[in-house]
Amino acid sequence: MDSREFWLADAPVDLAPLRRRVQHDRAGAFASFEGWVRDHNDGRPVLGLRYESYVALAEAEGAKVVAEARERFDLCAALCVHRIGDLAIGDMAVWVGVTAAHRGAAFDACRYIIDEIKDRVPIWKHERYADGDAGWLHPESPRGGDA
Amino acid sequence: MDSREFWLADAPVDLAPLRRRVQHDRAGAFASFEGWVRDHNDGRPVLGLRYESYVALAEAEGAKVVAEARERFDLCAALCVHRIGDLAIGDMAVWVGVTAAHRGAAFDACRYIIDEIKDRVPIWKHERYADGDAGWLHPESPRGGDA
Amino acid sequence: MSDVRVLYFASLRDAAGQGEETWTTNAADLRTLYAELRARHGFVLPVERLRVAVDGTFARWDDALQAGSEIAFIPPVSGG
Amino acid sequence: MSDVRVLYFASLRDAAGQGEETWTTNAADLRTLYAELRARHGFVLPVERLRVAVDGTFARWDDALQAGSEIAFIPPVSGG
Repeated sequence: MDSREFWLADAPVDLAPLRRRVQHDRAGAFASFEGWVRDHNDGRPVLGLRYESYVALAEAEGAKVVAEARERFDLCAALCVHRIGDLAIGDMAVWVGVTAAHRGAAFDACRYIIDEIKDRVPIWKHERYADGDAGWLHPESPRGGDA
Repeated sequence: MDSREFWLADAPVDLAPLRRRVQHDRAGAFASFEGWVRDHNDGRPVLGLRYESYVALAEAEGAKVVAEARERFDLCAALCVHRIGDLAIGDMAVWVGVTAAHRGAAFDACRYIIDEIKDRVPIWKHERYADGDAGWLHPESPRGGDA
Repeated sequence: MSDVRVLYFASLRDAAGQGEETWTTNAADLRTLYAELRARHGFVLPVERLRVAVDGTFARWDDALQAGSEIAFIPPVSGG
Repeated sequence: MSDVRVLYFASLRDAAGQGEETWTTNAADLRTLYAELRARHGFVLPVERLRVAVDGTFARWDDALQAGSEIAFIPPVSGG
Protein backbone atom coordinates (compact mmCIF):
# COMPACT_ATOMS: atom_id res chain seq x y z
CA MET A 1 0.00 0.00 0.00
CA ASP A 2 1.14 3.47 -0.91
CA SER A 3 2.17 5.51 2.12
CA ARG A 4 2.03 8.89 0.33
CA GLU A 5 -0.80 11.33 1.09
CA PHE A 6 -1.18 12.43 -2.53
CA TRP A 7 -0.50 10.49 -5.70
CA LEU A 8 -1.55 10.06 -9.31
CA ALA A 9 -3.14 6.80 -10.44
CA ASP A 10 -3.16 5.65 -14.05
CA ALA A 11 -5.90 3.03 -13.45
CA PRO A 12 -9.23 2.93 -11.58
CA VAL A 13 -8.83 3.36 -7.83
CA ASP A 14 -10.13 0.90 -5.23
CA LEU A 15 -11.61 2.98 -2.41
CA ALA A 16 -11.75 0.31 0.30
CA PRO A 17 -8.01 0.50 1.19
CA LEU A 18 -8.15 4.31 1.16
CA ARG A 19 -10.99 4.31 3.67
CA ARG A 20 -9.00 1.92 5.85
CA ARG A 21 -5.98 4.22 5.73
CA VAL A 22 -7.93 7.18 7.16
CA GLN A 23 -9.61 5.20 9.97
CA HIS A 24 -8.68 6.18 13.54
CA ASP A 25 -10.39 5.36 16.82
CA ARG A 26 -10.38 9.05 17.72
CA ALA A 27 -12.02 9.99 14.39
CA GLY A 28 -15.68 10.97 14.76
CA ALA A 29 -16.01 12.53 11.31
CA PHE A 30 -15.10 11.37 7.82
CA ALA A 31 -15.62 13.87 5.01
CA SER A 32 -14.90 12.83 1.47
CA PHE A 33 -15.13 14.36 -1.96
CA GLU A 34 -15.08 12.71 -5.35
CA GLY A 35 -14.89 14.41 -8.72
CA TRP A 36 -16.72 12.42 -11.38
CA VAL A 37 -16.58 12.82 -15.15
CA ARG A 38 -19.75 14.75 -16.12
CA ASP A 39 -21.63 14.29 -19.36
CA HIS A 40 -21.45 18.05 -20.01
CA ASN A 41 -19.22 21.05 -19.45
CA ASP A 42 -20.27 24.65 -19.99
CA GLY A 43 -23.38 23.36 -21.73
CA ARG A 44 -21.51 21.14 -24.21
CA PRO A 45 -22.17 17.38 -24.20
CA VAL A 46 -18.96 15.53 -23.26
CA LEU A 47 -18.14 11.97 -24.41
CA GLY A 48 -15.04 11.38 -22.32
CA LEU A 49 -11.78 12.87 -21.26
CA ARG A 50 -8.13 12.38 -20.61
CA TYR A 51 -5.99 13.79 -17.83
CA GLU A 52 -2.34 14.53 -18.40
CA SER A 53 0.09 15.62 -15.70
CA TYR A 54 3.61 16.73 -15.03
CA VAL A 55 3.85 13.80 -12.66
CA ALA A 56 6.90 14.67 -10.53
CA LEU A 57 5.79 18.24 -9.88
CA ALA A 58 2.12 17.29 -9.44
CA GLU A 59 2.92 14.70 -6.81
CA ALA A 60 5.18 17.13 -4.94
CA GLU A 61 2.62 19.96 -5.09
CA GLY A 62 -0.30 17.68 -4.15
CA ALA A 63 1.63 16.36 -1.13
CA LYS A 64 2.24 19.98 -0.12
CA VAL A 65 -1.49 20.75 -0.31
CA VAL A 66 -2.36 17.81 1.95
CA ALA A 67 0.41 18.76 4.39
CA GLU A 68 -0.95 22.33 4.51
CA ALA A 69 -4.42 20.98 5.32
CA ARG A 70 -2.97 18.90 8.17
CA GLU A 71 -1.26 21.99 9.58
CA ARG A 72 -4.31 24.25 9.30
CA PHE A 73 -6.96 21.87 10.63
CA ASP A 74 -7.04 19.40 13.51
CA LEU A 75 -7.16 16.14 11.54
CA CYS A 76 -6.60 12.45 12.10
CA ALA A 77 -5.70 11.69 8.46
CA ALA A 78 -6.01 13.14 4.96
CA LEU A 79 -5.44 11.52 1.58
CA CYS A 80 -5.97 12.48 -2.03
CA VAL A 81 -5.56 10.53 -5.25
CA HIS A 82 -6.05 11.90 -8.77
CA ARG A 83 -6.52 9.84 -11.92
CA ILE A 84 -4.53 10.39 -15.10
CA GLY A 85 -5.15 8.81 -18.51
CA ASP A 86 -8.46 8.12 -20.28
CA LEU A 87 -11.73 8.37 -18.33
CA ALA A 88 -15.36 7.74 -19.30
CA ILE A 89 -18.54 9.50 -18.11
CA GLY A 90 -19.16 8.63 -14.47
CA ASP A 91 -15.54 7.62 -13.76
CA MET A 92 -13.95 8.96 -10.64
CA ALA A 93 -11.31 11.58 -11.45
CA VAL A 94 -10.27 12.55 -7.93
CA TRP A 95 -10.87 11.33 -4.38
CA VAL A 96 -10.25 13.30 -1.19
CA GLY A 97 -10.77 11.68 2.22
CA VAL A 98 -10.32 13.41 5.56
CA THR A 99 -10.93 12.22 9.10
CA ALA A 100 -11.02 14.31 12.26
CA ALA A 101 -12.44 14.19 15.77
CA HIS A 102 -15.02 16.82 14.77
CA ARG A 103 -16.88 17.45 11.55
CA GLY A 104 -16.02 21.14 11.12
CA ALA A 105 -12.32 20.38 10.61
CA ALA A 106 -13.06 17.40 8.36
CA PHE A 107 -15.34 19.41 6.03
CA ASP A 108 -13.07 22.46 5.92
CA ALA A 109 -9.94 20.42 5.20
CA CYS A 110 -11.67 18.36 2.51
CA ARG A 111 -12.80 21.53 0.78
CA TYR A 112 -9.36 23.14 1.16
CA ILE A 113 -7.63 20.15 -0.42
CA ILE A 114 -9.87 19.90 -3.50
CA ASP A 115 -9.83 23.70 -4.03
CA GLU A 116 -6.03 23.87 -3.88
CA ILE A 117 -5.55 20.74 -6.00
CA LYS A 118 -7.72 22.25 -8.72
CA ASP A 119 -5.89 25.55 -8.41
CA ARG A 120 -2.22 24.56 -8.20
CA VAL A 121 -1.46 21.00 -9.19
CA PRO A 122 -0.19 20.54 -12.78
CA ILE A 123 -2.91 18.28 -14.18
CA TRP A 124 -4.73 19.10 -17.40
CA LYS A 125 -8.06 17.90 -18.72
CA HIS A 126 -8.59 17.12 -22.40
CA GLU A 127 -12.29 16.82 -23.27
CA ARG A 128 -13.88 15.14 -26.28
CA TYR A 129 -17.28 16.62 -27.20
CA ALA A 130 -20.30 15.04 -28.85
CA ASP A 131 -19.93 17.46 -31.79
CA GLY A 132 -16.54 15.94 -32.69
CA ASP A 133 -14.51 18.79 -31.24
CA ALA A 134 -11.92 18.22 -28.54
CA GLY A 135 -9.53 20.37 -26.56
CA TRP A 136 -7.51 21.16 -23.50
CA LEU A 137 -9.09 23.08 -20.65
CA HIS A 138 -7.00 26.04 -19.54
CA PRO A 139 -9.36 28.02 -17.29
CA GLU A 140 -9.04 31.81 -17.47
CA SER A 141 -9.03 32.29 -13.71
CA PRO A 142 -8.29 29.85 -10.95
CA ARG A 143 -11.49 28.30 -9.58
CA GLY A 144 -13.52 29.69 -12.44
CA GLY A 145 -14.21 26.16 -13.59
CA ASP A 146 -15.91 24.91 -10.46
CA ALA A 147 -16.64 21.20 -10.72
CA MET B 1 -33.95 -0.90 -2.27
CA ASP B 2 -35.38 1.83 -0.12
CA SER B 3 -36.62 4.81 -2.16
CA ARG B 4 -36.72 7.22 0.79
CA GLU B 5 -34.11 9.98 1.08
CA PHE B 6 -33.76 9.62 4.85
CA TRP B 7 -34.22 6.56 7.01
CA LEU B 8 -33.10 4.84 10.19
CA ALA B 9 -31.24 1.53 9.99
CA ASP B 10 -31.07 -0.93 12.86
CA ALA B 11 -28.15 -2.88 11.33
CA PRO B 12 -24.85 -1.99 9.62
CA VAL B 13 -25.35 -0.18 6.33
CA ASP B 14 -23.89 -1.33 3.00
CA LEU B 15 -22.63 1.80 1.25
CA ALA B 16 -22.33 0.41 -2.29
CA PRO B 17 -26.08 0.64 -3.10
CA LEU B 18 -26.24 4.14 -1.58
CA ARG B 19 -23.43 5.34 -3.86
CA ARG B 20 -25.26 3.84 -6.83
CA ARG B 21 -28.45 5.67 -5.87
CA VAL B 22 -26.77 9.09 -5.99
CA GLN B 23 -25.01 8.48 -9.33
CA HIS B 24 -26.06 10.72 -12.24
CA ASP B 25 -24.35 11.37 -15.56
CA ARG B 26 -24.63 15.10 -14.96
CA ALA B 27 -23.02 14.81 -11.50
CA GLY B 28 -19.46 16.13 -11.40
CA ALA B 29 -19.21 16.25 -7.61
CA PHE B 30 -19.96 13.75 -4.87
CA ALA B 31 -19.59 14.99 -1.30
CA SER B 32 -20.17 12.62 1.55
CA PHE B 33 -20.00 12.69 5.31
CA GLU B 34 -19.87 9.86 7.79
CA GLY B 35 -20.13 10.09 11.54
CA TRP B 36 -18.14 7.36 13.25
CA VAL B 37 -18.24 6.27 16.89
CA ARG B 38 -15.22 7.89 18.56
CA ASP B 39 -13.26 6.35 21.42
CA HIS B 40 -13.72 9.50 23.48
CA ASN B 41 -16.19 12.32 24.11
CA ASP B 42 -15.39 15.51 25.99
CA GLY B 43 -12.17 13.88 27.17
CA ARG B 44 -13.86 10.74 28.57
CA PRO B 45 -12.91 7.34 27.10
CA VAL B 46 -15.97 5.77 25.46
CA LEU B 47 -16.48 2.00 25.12
CA GLY B 48 -19.57 2.01 22.91
CA LEU B 49 -22.95 3.54 22.47
CA ARG B 50 -26.56 3.07 21.62
CA TYR B 51 -28.84 5.29 19.54
CA GLU B 52 -32.54 5.46 20.30
CA SER B 53 -35.09 7.31 18.21
CA TYR B 54 -38.69 8.35 17.97
CA VAL B 55 -38.73 6.56 14.64
CA ALA B 56 -41.87 7.95 12.96
CA LEU B 57 -41.04 11.57 13.78
CA ALA B 58 -37.31 11.14 13.07
CA GLU B 59 -37.96 9.72 9.62
CA ALA B 60 -40.43 12.50 8.79
CA GLU B 61 -38.09 15.25 10.07
CA GLY B 62 -35.02 13.73 8.39
CA ALA B 63 -36.87 13.56 5.06
CA LYS B 64 -37.78 17.23 5.52
CA VAL B 65 -34.12 18.14 6.06
CA VAL B 66 -33.06 16.38 2.85
CA ALA B 67 -35.93 18.00 0.93
CA GLU B 68 -34.86 21.42 2.22
CA ALA B 69 -31.31 20.78 1.02
CA ARG B 70 -32.63 19.85 -2.44
CA GLU B 71 -34.60 23.11 -2.57
CA ARG B 72 -31.75 25.32 -1.39
CA PHE B 73 -28.94 23.85 -3.49
CA ASP B 74 -28.71 22.71 -7.11
CA LEU B 75 -28.31 18.96 -6.55
CA CYS B 76 -28.59 15.74 -8.51
CA ALA B 77 -29.36 13.57 -5.47
CA ALA B 78 -29.12 13.56 -1.69
CA LEU B 79 -29.51 10.72 0.79
CA CYS B 80 -29.00 10.24 4.50
CA VAL B 81 -29.20 7.16 6.69
CA HIS B 82 -28.77 7.09 10.48
CA ARG B 83 -28.08 4.01 12.59
CA ILE B 84 -30.07 3.12 15.69
CA GLY B 85 -29.29 0.39 18.24
CA ASP B 86 -25.90 -0.69 19.64
CA LEU B 87 -22.70 0.56 18.00
CA ALA B 88 -19.02 -0.13 18.72
CA ILE B 89 -16.00 2.20 18.36
CA GLY B 90 -15.37 2.86 14.67
CA ASP B 91 -18.90 1.92 13.57
CA MET B 92 -20.64 4.26 11.17
CA ALA B 93 -23.46 6.16 12.91
CA VAL B 94 -24.63 8.33 10.02
CA TRP B 95 -23.98 8.64 6.29
CA VAL B 96 -24.80 11.64 4.11
CA GLY B 97 -24.21 11.52 0.36
CA VAL B 98 -24.86 14.38 -2.06
CA THR B 99 -24.21 14.70 -5.79
CA ALA B 100 -24.33 17.87 -7.88
CA ALA B 101 -22.95 19.22 -11.14
CA HIS B 102 -20.57 21.43 -9.14
CA ARG B 103 -18.72 20.91 -5.90
CA GLY B 104 -19.86 24.06 -4.10
CA ALA B 105 -23.47 22.89 -3.96
CA ALA B 106 -22.46 19.34 -3.04
CA PHE B 107 -20.32 20.45 -0.08
CA ASP B 108 -22.82 23.03 1.17
CA ALA B 109 -25.77 20.63 0.99
CA CYS B 110 -23.85 17.84 2.69
CA ARG B 111 -22.95 20.16 5.53
CA TYR B 112 -26.50 21.51 5.75
CA ILE B 113 -27.95 18.02 6.03
CA ILE B 114 -25.66 16.78 8.81
CA ASP B 115 -25.99 20.05 10.76
CA GLU B 116 -29.78 19.97 10.63
CA ILE B 117 -29.99 16.24 11.35
CA LYS B 118 -27.91 16.73 14.50
CA ASP B 119 -30.00 19.73 15.46
CA ARG B 120 -33.57 18.63 14.81
CA VAL B 121 -34.05 14.91 14.33
CA PRO B 122 -35.22 13.01 17.43
CA ILE B 123 -32.33 10.60 17.89
CA TRP B 124 -30.51 10.23 21.20
CA LYS B 125 -27.08 8.87 22.01
CA HIS B 126 -26.45 6.77 25.10
CA GLU B 127 -22.73 6.42 25.83
CA ARG B 128 -20.95 3.84 27.99
CA TYR B 129 -17.69 5.09 29.47
CA ALA B 130 -14.51 3.24 30.45
CA ASP B 131 -15.04 4.29 34.10
CA GLY B 132 -18.28 2.28 34.26
CA ASP B 133 -20.54 5.31 34.00
CA ALA B 134 -23.13 5.65 31.24
CA GLY B 135 -25.69 8.20 30.21
CA TRP B 136 -27.82 9.97 27.67
CA LEU B 137 -26.42 12.96 25.81
CA HIS B 138 -28.75 15.94 25.92
CA PRO B 139 -26.59 18.82 24.67
CA GLU B 140 -27.21 22.20 26.29
CA SER B 141 -27.33 24.09 23.03
CA PRO B 142 -27.91 22.86 19.53
CA ARG B 143 -24.65 22.17 17.69
CA GLY B 144 -22.69 22.46 20.92
CA GLY B 145 -21.75 18.82 20.53
CA ASP B 146 -19.95 19.04 17.21
CA ALA B 147 -18.90 15.60 15.99
CA MET C 1 -60.88 14.42 32.43
CA SER C 2 -59.30 13.06 29.29
CA ASP C 3 -57.01 10.16 28.54
CA VAL C 4 -53.86 10.68 26.50
CA ARG C 5 -51.05 8.38 25.48
CA VAL C 6 -47.61 9.71 26.48
CA LEU C 7 -44.27 8.60 24.98
CA TYR C 8 -40.94 8.97 26.81
CA PHE C 9 -37.50 8.82 25.24
CA ALA C 10 -33.88 8.69 26.42
CA SER C 11 -33.38 10.17 29.92
CA LEU C 12 -37.12 10.80 30.29
CA ARG C 13 -37.80 7.13 29.68
CA ASP C 14 -35.17 6.12 32.24
CA ALA C 15 -36.70 8.52 34.80
CA ALA C 16 -40.27 7.38 34.08
CA GLY C 17 -39.22 3.71 34.14
CA GLN C 18 -41.33 3.13 31.06
CA GLY C 19 -41.43 4.11 27.38
CA GLU C 20 -45.12 5.03 27.38
CA GLU C 21 -48.16 5.27 29.55
CA THR C 22 -51.80 6.26 29.38
CA TRP C 23 -52.48 9.30 31.57
CA THR C 24 -55.77 10.78 32.69
CA THR C 25 -55.59 14.52 33.11
CA ASN C 26 -57.41 17.83 33.44
CA ALA C 27 -54.49 19.68 31.82
CA ALA C 28 -55.76 22.20 29.26
CA ASP C 29 -52.53 22.39 27.26
CA LEU C 30 -49.31 20.50 26.63
CA ARG C 31 -47.26 22.74 28.93
CA THR C 32 -49.49 21.93 31.90
CA LEU C 33 -49.41 18.24 31.00
CA TYR C 34 -45.61 18.23 31.10
CA ALA C 35 -45.60 20.01 34.47
CA GLU C 36 -47.88 17.28 35.88
CA LEU C 37 -45.77 14.46 34.52
CA ARG C 38 -42.51 16.15 35.52
CA ALA C 39 -43.78 16.26 39.11
CA ARG C 40 -44.99 12.64 38.90
CA HIS C 41 -41.69 11.20 37.53
CA GLY C 42 -39.13 13.72 38.81
CA PHE C 43 -37.91 14.73 35.35
CA VAL C 44 -34.82 16.93 35.59
CA LEU C 45 -35.25 18.68 32.23
CA PRO C 46 -37.26 21.95 32.32
CA VAL C 47 -39.89 22.49 29.64
CA GLU C 48 -37.65 25.10 27.93
CA ARG C 49 -35.16 22.40 26.96
CA LEU C 50 -37.78 20.08 25.41
CA ARG C 51 -39.83 20.00 22.28
CA VAL C 52 -43.24 18.35 22.09
CA ALA C 53 -44.97 16.34 19.38
CA VAL C 54 -48.59 15.30 18.99
CA ASP C 55 -49.55 12.32 16.84
CA GLY C 56 -46.12 12.27 15.18
CA THR C 57 -45.87 16.00 14.38
CA PHE C 58 -44.06 18.77 16.25
CA ALA C 59 -46.53 20.89 18.23
CA ARG C 60 -46.52 24.03 20.42
CA TRP C 61 -46.57 23.91 24.22
CA ASP C 62 -49.65 26.16 24.27
CA ASP C 63 -51.64 23.83 22.00
CA ALA C 64 -54.81 22.53 23.65
CA LEU C 65 -54.72 18.96 24.83
CA GLN C 66 -56.90 16.64 22.72
CA ALA C 67 -58.32 13.49 24.31
CA GLY C 68 -56.97 10.32 22.73
CA SER C 69 -53.90 11.96 21.25
CA GLU C 70 -50.37 10.54 21.42
CA ILE C 71 -47.96 13.03 22.99
CA ALA C 72 -44.19 12.75 22.90
CA PHE C 73 -41.77 14.85 24.93
CA ILE C 74 -38.54 15.32 22.97
CA PRO C 75 -35.41 15.89 25.07
CA PRO C 76 -32.41 17.64 23.42
CA VAL C 77 -31.33 15.40 20.56
CA SER C 78 -27.85 13.94 20.08
CA GLY C 79 -27.82 12.05 16.81
CA GLY C 80 -25.10 12.27 14.20
CA MET D 1 25.07 29.64 -25.66
CA SER D 2 23.63 27.06 -23.28
CA ASP D 3 21.57 23.91 -23.79
CA VAL D 4 18.41 23.36 -21.74
CA ARG D 5 15.80 20.63 -21.74
CA VAL D 6 12.25 21.97 -22.20
CA LEU D 7 9.03 20.11 -21.29
CA TYR D 8 5.66 20.90 -22.90
CA PHE D 9 2.27 19.89 -21.55
CA ALA D 10 -1.35 19.96 -22.72
CA SER D 11 -2.02 22.62 -25.40
CA LEU D 12 1.65 23.65 -25.44
CA ARG D 13 2.63 20.09 -26.30
CA ASP D 14 0.03 19.95 -29.08
CA ALA D 15 1.33 23.26 -30.48
CA ALA D 16 4.99 22.20 -30.21
CA GLY D 17 4.21 18.81 -31.71
CA GLN D 18 6.43 17.21 -29.06
CA GLY D 19 6.52 16.68 -25.31
CA GLU D 20 10.11 17.83 -24.87
CA GLU D 21 13.10 19.14 -26.74
CA THR D 22 16.67 20.27 -26.16
CA TRP D 23 17.07 23.95 -26.96
CA THR D 24 20.23 26.00 -27.40
CA THR D 25 19.76 29.58 -26.33
CA ASN D 26 21.30 32.89 -25.32
CA ALA D 27 18.28 33.75 -23.15
CA ALA D 28 19.38 35.16 -19.82
CA ASP D 29 16.19 34.31 -17.92
CA LEU D 30 13.13 32.09 -18.13
CA ARG D 31 10.86 34.86 -19.41
CA THR D 32 13.11 35.44 -22.41
CA LEU D 33 13.33 31.70 -23.03
CA TYR D 34 9.53 31.42 -23.18
CA ALA D 35 9.35 34.38 -25.59
CA GLU D 36 11.79 32.60 -27.91
CA LEU D 37 9.91 29.30 -27.80
CA ARG D 38 6.55 30.99 -28.11
CA ALA D 39 7.74 32.61 -31.34
CA ARG D 40 9.19 29.28 -32.54
CA HIS D 41 6.05 27.17 -31.88
CA GLY D 42 3.31 29.80 -32.13
CA PHE D 43 2.05 29.29 -28.57
CA VAL D 44 -1.21 31.14 -27.98
CA LEU D 45 -0.84 31.49 -24.20
CA PRO D 46 0.91 34.67 -22.98
CA VAL D 47 3.51 34.32 -20.25
CA GLU D 48 1.13 35.91 -17.71
CA ARG D 49 -1.13 32.85 -17.90
CA LEU D 50 1.67 30.32 -17.34
CA ARG D 51 3.79 29.19 -14.45
CA VAL D 52 7.30 27.87 -14.88
CA ALA D 53 9.22 25.10 -13.12
CA VAL D 54 12.93 24.28 -13.12
CA ASP D 55 14.15 20.77 -12.28
CA GLY D 56 10.76 19.83 -10.83
CA THR D 57 10.23 22.92 -8.63
CA PHE D 58 8.19 26.05 -9.32
CA ALA D 59 10.45 28.97 -10.30
CA ARG D 60 10.16 32.70 -11.10
CA TRP D 61 10.17 34.08 -14.62
CA ASP D 62 13.07 36.38 -13.77
CA ASP D 63 15.26 33.52 -12.54
CA ALA D 64 18.50 33.22 -14.53
CA LEU D 65 18.68 30.39 -16.99
CA GLN D 66 21.06 27.61 -15.92
CA ALA D 67 22.69 25.44 -18.59
CA GLY D 68 21.62 21.80 -18.36
CA SER D 69 18.43 22.49 -16.41
CA GLU D 70 15.02 20.98 -17.18
CA ILE D 71 12.43 23.69 -17.69
CA ALA D 72 8.66 23.10 -17.77
CA PHE D 73 6.06 25.64 -18.89
CA ILE D 74 2.84 25.08 -16.94
CA PRO D 75 -0.37 26.19 -18.69
CA PRO D 76 -3.45 26.91 -16.53
CA VAL D 77 -4.31 23.66 -14.76
CA SER D 78 -7.66 21.85 -14.94
CA GLY D 79 -7.48 18.84 -12.66
CA GLY D 80 -10.20 17.81 -10.21
